[in-house]
Amino acid sequence: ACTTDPSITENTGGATEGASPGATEQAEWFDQALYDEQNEQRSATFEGNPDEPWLQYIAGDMTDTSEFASEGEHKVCFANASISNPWRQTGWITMNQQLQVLQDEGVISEMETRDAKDNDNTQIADIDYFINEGNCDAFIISPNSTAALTPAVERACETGKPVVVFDRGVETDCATTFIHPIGGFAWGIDTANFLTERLQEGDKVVALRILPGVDVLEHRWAAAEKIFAEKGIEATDYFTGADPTEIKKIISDELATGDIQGVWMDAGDGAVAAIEAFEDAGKELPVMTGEDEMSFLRKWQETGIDALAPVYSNFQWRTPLLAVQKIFAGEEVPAEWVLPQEPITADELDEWLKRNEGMPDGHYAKFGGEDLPGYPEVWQQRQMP
Amino acid sequence: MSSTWKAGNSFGRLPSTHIVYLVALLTLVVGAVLVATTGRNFFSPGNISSILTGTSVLGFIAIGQTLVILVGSLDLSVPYVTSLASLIAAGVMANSSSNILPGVLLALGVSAVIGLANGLIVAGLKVHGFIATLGMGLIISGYLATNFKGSFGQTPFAFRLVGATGLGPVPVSTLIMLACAVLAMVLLHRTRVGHHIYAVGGDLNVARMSGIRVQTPIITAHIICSVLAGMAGLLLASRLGVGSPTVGSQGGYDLLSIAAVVLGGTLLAGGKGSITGTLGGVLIFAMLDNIMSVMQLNPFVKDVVRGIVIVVAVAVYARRTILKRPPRFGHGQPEEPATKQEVAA
Amino acid sequence: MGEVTSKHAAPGPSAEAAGAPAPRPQQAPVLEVRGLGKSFFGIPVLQDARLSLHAGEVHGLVGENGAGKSTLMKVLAGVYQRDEGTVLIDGEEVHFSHPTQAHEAGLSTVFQEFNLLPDRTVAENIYLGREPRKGLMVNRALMNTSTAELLESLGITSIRPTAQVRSLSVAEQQIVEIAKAVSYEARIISMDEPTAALAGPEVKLLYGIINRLRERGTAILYVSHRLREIFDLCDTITVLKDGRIVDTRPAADLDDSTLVRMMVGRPISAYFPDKLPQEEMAEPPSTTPLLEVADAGNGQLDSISFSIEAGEIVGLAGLQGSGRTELVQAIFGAQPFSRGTMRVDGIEMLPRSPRQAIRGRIALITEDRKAEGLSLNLSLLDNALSVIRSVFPSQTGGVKREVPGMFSALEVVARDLGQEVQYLSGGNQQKVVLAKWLAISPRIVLLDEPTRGIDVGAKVAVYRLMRQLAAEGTAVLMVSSELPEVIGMSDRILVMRDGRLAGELPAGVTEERILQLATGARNGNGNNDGGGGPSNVFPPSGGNGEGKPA
Amino acid sequence: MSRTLHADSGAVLQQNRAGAGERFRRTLLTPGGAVFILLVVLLAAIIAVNPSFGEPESFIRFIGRTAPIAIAAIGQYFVIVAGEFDLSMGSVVTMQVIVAGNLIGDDDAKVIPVLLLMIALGALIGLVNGLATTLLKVPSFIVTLGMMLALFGLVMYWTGGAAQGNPADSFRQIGRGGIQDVPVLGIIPYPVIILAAAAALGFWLMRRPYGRTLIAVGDNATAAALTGTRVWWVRTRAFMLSSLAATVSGILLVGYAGVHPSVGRGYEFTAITAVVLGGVVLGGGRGWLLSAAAGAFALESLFTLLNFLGVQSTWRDTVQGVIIIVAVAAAARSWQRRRRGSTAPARAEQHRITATSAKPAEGTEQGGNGY
Ligand SMILES: Nc1ncnc2c1ncn2[C@@H]1O[C@H](COP(=O)(O)OP(=O)(O)OP(=O)(O)O)[C@@H](O)[C@H]1O
Ligand SMILES: Nc1ncnc2c1ncn2[C@@H]1O[C@H](COP(=O)(O)OP(=O)(O)OP(=O)(O)O)[C@@H](O)[C@H]1O
Ligand SMILES: [Mg+2]
Ligand SMILES: [Mg+2]
Repeated sequence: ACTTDPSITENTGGATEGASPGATEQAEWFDQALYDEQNEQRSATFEGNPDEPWLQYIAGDMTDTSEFASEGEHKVCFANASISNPWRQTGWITMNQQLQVLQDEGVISEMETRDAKDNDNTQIADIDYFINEGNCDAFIISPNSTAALTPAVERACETGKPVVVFDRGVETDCATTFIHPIGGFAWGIDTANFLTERLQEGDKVVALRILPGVDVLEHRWAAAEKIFAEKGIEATDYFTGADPTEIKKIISDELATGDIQGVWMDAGDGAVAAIEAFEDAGKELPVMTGEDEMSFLRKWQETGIDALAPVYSNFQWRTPLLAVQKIFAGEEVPAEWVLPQEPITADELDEWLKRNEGMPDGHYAKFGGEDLPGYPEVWQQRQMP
Repeated sequence: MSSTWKAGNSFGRLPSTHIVYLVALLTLVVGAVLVATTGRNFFSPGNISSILTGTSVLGFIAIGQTLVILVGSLDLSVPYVTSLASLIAAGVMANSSSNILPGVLLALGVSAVIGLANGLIVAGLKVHGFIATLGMGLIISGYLATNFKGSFGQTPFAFRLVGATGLGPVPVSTLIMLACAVLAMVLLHRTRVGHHIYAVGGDLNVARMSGIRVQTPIITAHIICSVLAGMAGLLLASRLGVGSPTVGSQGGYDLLSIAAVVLGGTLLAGGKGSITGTLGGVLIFAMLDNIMSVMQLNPFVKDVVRGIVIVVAVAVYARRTILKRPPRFGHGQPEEPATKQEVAA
Repeated sequence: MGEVTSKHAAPGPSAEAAGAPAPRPQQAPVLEVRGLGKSFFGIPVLQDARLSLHAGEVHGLVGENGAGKSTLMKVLAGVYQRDEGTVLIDGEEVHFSHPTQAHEAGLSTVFQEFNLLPDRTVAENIYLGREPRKGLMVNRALMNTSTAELLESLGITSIRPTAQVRSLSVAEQQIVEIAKAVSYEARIISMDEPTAALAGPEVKLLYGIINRLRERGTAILYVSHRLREIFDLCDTITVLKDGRIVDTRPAADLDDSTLVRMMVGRPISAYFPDKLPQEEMAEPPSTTPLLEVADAGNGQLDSISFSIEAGEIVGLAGLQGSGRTELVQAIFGAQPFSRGTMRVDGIEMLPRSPRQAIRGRIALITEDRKAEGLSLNLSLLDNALSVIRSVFPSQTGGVKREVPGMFSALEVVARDLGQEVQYLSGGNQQKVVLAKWLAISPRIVLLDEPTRGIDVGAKVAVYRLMRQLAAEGTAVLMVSSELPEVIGMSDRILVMRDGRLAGELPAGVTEERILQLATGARNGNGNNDGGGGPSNVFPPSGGNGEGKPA
Repeated sequence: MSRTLHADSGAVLQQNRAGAGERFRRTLLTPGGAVFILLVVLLAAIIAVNPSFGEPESFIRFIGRTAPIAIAAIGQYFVIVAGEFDLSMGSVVTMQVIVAGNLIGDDDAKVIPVLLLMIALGALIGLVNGLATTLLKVPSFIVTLGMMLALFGLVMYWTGGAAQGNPADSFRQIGRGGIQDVPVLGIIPYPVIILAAAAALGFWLMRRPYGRTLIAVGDNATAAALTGTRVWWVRTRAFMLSSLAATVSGILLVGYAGVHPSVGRGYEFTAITAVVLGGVVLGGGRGWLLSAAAGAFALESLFTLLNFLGVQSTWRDTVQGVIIIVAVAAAARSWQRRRRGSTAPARAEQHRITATSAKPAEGTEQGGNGY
């Protein structure tokens, strides 16, 4: 009995042209069309109630979901990439509280979750397990990587059940909806513009990045790098693995070779260590971009630096379950559900700090769960199943 | 000095491979019960297929790791070889089925060359396997991080079938892995180089004095280990459809494969152990993962369980390998020689 | 093991009868060594060594520890490369860079160190490195049958080819090792102290094997510190001293004392030193024995009762595997007694660990120097201080000051106290072991084969030390497989058999008497080995015992 | 000591050890000594590329920031020289960092109690590692691998992955602050002082009976057991020292870098690399504690040099890989040459050791430890 997963077909997957092995894909992250699109979306108007940004979206193609409309409770299967960093952990907590609401409302019976621990292969197996064994009424997938998960997501689509993809995309539009904030280019544009406005030609920016090869992160730097180059800002980038020890060493070494006017980060992790490196060296604090992570916001307030906190909207973790609710209600959902992604500026800083008082350092200010049950203890104590 | 007579109870007489499978059986029973409490069937085709899929990638690597450990070395570079092989395969194939063979050959060829380099560093330069392969892993990882950002290339449909096809609930990839295991067993037990692998791992000097060119088994084991890591890379390229520079390190296959080998009863110091045991170790890990996933354990708690199981399971038979002479007098529990006990650690 | 049946040619009762068929000097030598030189660290270990070996000849190679015997054998075997000189096999010059090449040229070696893999079978060990093949695969069946044939042809019936070497006794392992060397069908076999781990019956078996080989025309180069064997087996004897050949002579032309004089360069006046007068004690000697064991036992031992007075040297004899090592290890707490009582100086104590025994000032010189006695990578000083440091750390400083004196008194030869012990010769290593135990001023000293594999000079040093310890009021218990040594040194002799004390003998008994007790032979003619009479049991009783000047 | 062995009073006192200069030269030629040469070369290269690095203040800061890894290397040294591995080190660092972050908070009064708790936790983990290795007979590679997984999982589970925040400044000062206004240096960071103390303590400990016994156990555990050493306890203490060193590293890192779950990641491998770079032999019985610390400095200097040279940070792994292979291969070569007798240190005439018992041959025990 030969069993082949039926969805494996000749034409699935991305259309990457073959290149000889070892050829680099450097600089290929920059995509002018996407850049332009996201640049526009930064100023687009979002549909929906601004008090509930997790339900806002940019008007565009909508998916008709009337075929899924059905009464009663439904089982959702969630293939999560991992909860290996504070951003994902915060989102995961929010998602669980949202689940509670929907369970209480009788929309969702249960959500079965498999965590792939950052492993593509595991996540593929997880999705296959859900397809074979899960009795799922809907799939939620937060892909660990784009190309590798594409076939598995397609297989989930083949089941005819609704599929919600969020955070990172896949190279197929078979999903019922793909939920994500505007994106990395927008982040890069926001941050680079902020820095270049405040710096002069020839000033130096040190960019502290986490890992190579993650598209969401690579887009941020691709956009920022381009803008820095255009504006004549000297930018050096490092991969730090989000380890504050590394960050501090890098900044110390950079400060030993010359002054730094700006610091750019592709995530808030470790921003504090970067600032402290300046303090310890007795240097003037830089102009800086971080993230809406509490540690950075607090340090920002404390030091009074000139900074911006771009946001990779953490509240997007609520949206998939709400999308499932809409889908089973037969309401149409955006085919590509672009959520707002608004940086926190200096004048909003105090407000966001106040809203998140008592939250731990690894918490994200724009987590968007203030109206959910368990607020604020669950987030303060980071309770997760 | 000591004899094969072991502790008086019957448990103590079991060869360690049998104990591995007893532990596996225990895991299976406990798993079946636990899974049943969630209203699932542990033995449903989907679940079995899921478990077996979980064995194949780690299986390839652990088989190779067994050879390397038997010969008295270690291989910490496997995850990076796996990633590199997946990239080479996907890059060369470039979604064209006519390129499958060149892709496979080149991927395995490059893996073999890395294995050769590992072997030469260990056997020729006399660098401890831990350091040699840690270094080699770092070298490759730097290369990967610099030259590949994100996934790369694409494997064609025909090749992706390998990762997606199954005979009933048994994935083809698992069958290929088992075939490799059989080949490795034949190599170990039926060929000279296999005998020499045991000999060199058992005692390098004895092997040398017996006229064995000790470099050969060391290098052979390293090459095979790398090639099997390359096979794992091919399998991953087939399952993912693309090559990925991080797919090996994502799996943590270096330490996990060593743990599986030791869990399978092979001595970390070399010279004693078996592929069958290793397969048992891999199976235990796969079942454990499956059970914990079905139980929806918090991913962090999974690590805790995994860590504890590794130590406890190895402890079950590690104590037993202290060999004693049969007692001449008295029939009670033979007392352990105090010194040996202290030392054997 | 060691089932010796009458069909094997047992060695004759005396050296002359068995060991010396007429040499065949007319023939061309199979092996010839000329002007061979080898140095380590720039220090010559062998200089201008010359040697010739004929078919069917057993050629003894004797010399003190560190004389270079093992080095010569290793050069011949291709383990080391010679610095100068020529080696001819069948008149052709050979150069071996690896033992395999030596095997191919017809030369195989039983090395001094064990060379077996404990986790592999006997057959796998014997065919290691040259496993028979069928196609690409190893032919296991053939390997096992030919091993069985080989063992049988050597008269060994108790070892199964598929047995794991780990399951064999030390003596059996040594036999396997010898069988392995024989299996190369070599025309030249060199054996480096093959009997070091063997006692009575096994040695006899080895005699049988060597005689068979001799009949087959194999040339044998034989190294041993047991002069009795040398005279029993060898046709020709070469004496090495400080890396140089002193002389080569037919065995018939030599006797013990001449040989010893050639080896050490001086006559050994008193091989077994006389008892020293008891030193003055601070307190009057008490009447309680220093060590008293009553009805003690464990898994390996049963009904052990004996006592040793202060100032007494007691010998512990027995066959291989009779439990002598277990007994001293039990007293020392390494494999503790599980029943019975033990008193030290009248005070009850049953050590559960070496640490407790050491606290009671009991010392054990183990039988395996390298594996159990020394940290080879550490210095002389570190080794000497090791016991003090781990059990009486507070006394380290004081003892440290005494160490140079201690080494000086023991006549240790080394570069300096910082030298690593691995670079010392066997005898000097043994002295380091003694030094570390003397550092705790032991009251009871247990010695397990204290002279195994050390040369005549070092042996005498050990004997003198034992005497001196006794004179100071220490109780000494010495395990030895060399009966002359037991007889020559002991005030009383305990004999073990099968884990029990078979009896106690006074000083000055004959070897026959000891062996009767050790083997359980009922009377003079009841020897169950079928060898004939007790006089045929090895070692043959000979005059004043091994090495003692006639 | 037995009276038997009082030296004859007439014996000539000979030099039982080589002269100081000779011993120094010998030492530098061993792998454990060569790492100091490597370190000096690397530091010279850094100063050549960036002269300001050589200024006392930046140099002392460099030492300060390298202190945590050097201390970890010292801890790992104890375990490696006893013939074992400690892979749980990184997880212990992470755990301690997070414990400090979560339990101290802004409350200065909690600093001391939590500090004590952290030390107790460190000792406990070492104890568990040690006992599982020695009593359960599980290879330490596996025990500490299990500990690494379990501990990290436990900490992440407990904190939900993120720490509450940085602890009180008074606590962070340990790793971040220093004695101000020192002439020439400007500042002496506390980590430098703590490192110096740890190194001195470690050095002292290795000359104590415990240290010598530890090396003896690593060299030949059977022989050590038969000399009355409680092998299990000696080894277990080595694991405890390792975990305690990781604890101290953790305390310094909280100060230096702040609280984050990725602090300490990969520390075990970095520490092992440093130790091995310092010429300490995996498998036990050989190597110097200070060389292990020097190995850590060499490694950090290398990274700093790469930063200054503007080498792309992704190549750093590759360079590190090449360096450790080359260094260890060179060390192995030097061993082989010693074995073959073609190097001076091993070649030495042997003679009868003679001495009056008057003078201790102090320092000679370096012989065993020295290579
Ligand atoms: N591998 C080596 N490295 C350094 N020195 C060595 C080595 N092998 C032997 N020696 C030295 O060479 C000398 C001769 O040693 P060898 O082992 O040949 O002596 P031997 O006659 O066999 O002694 P024994 O009777 O103790 O076995 C000794 O001084 C020894 O220290
Ligand atoms: N029947 C046996 N089975 C397994 N091993 C044995 C047996 N007899 C002896 N041995 C091994 O051989 C070694 C010597 O045996 P044992 O210590 O009992 O003898 P001994 O009387 O002390 O002899 P020796 O001191 O000559 O070695 C021991 O280490 C033991 O492990
Ligand atoms: Mg010798
Ligand atoms: Mg014995």
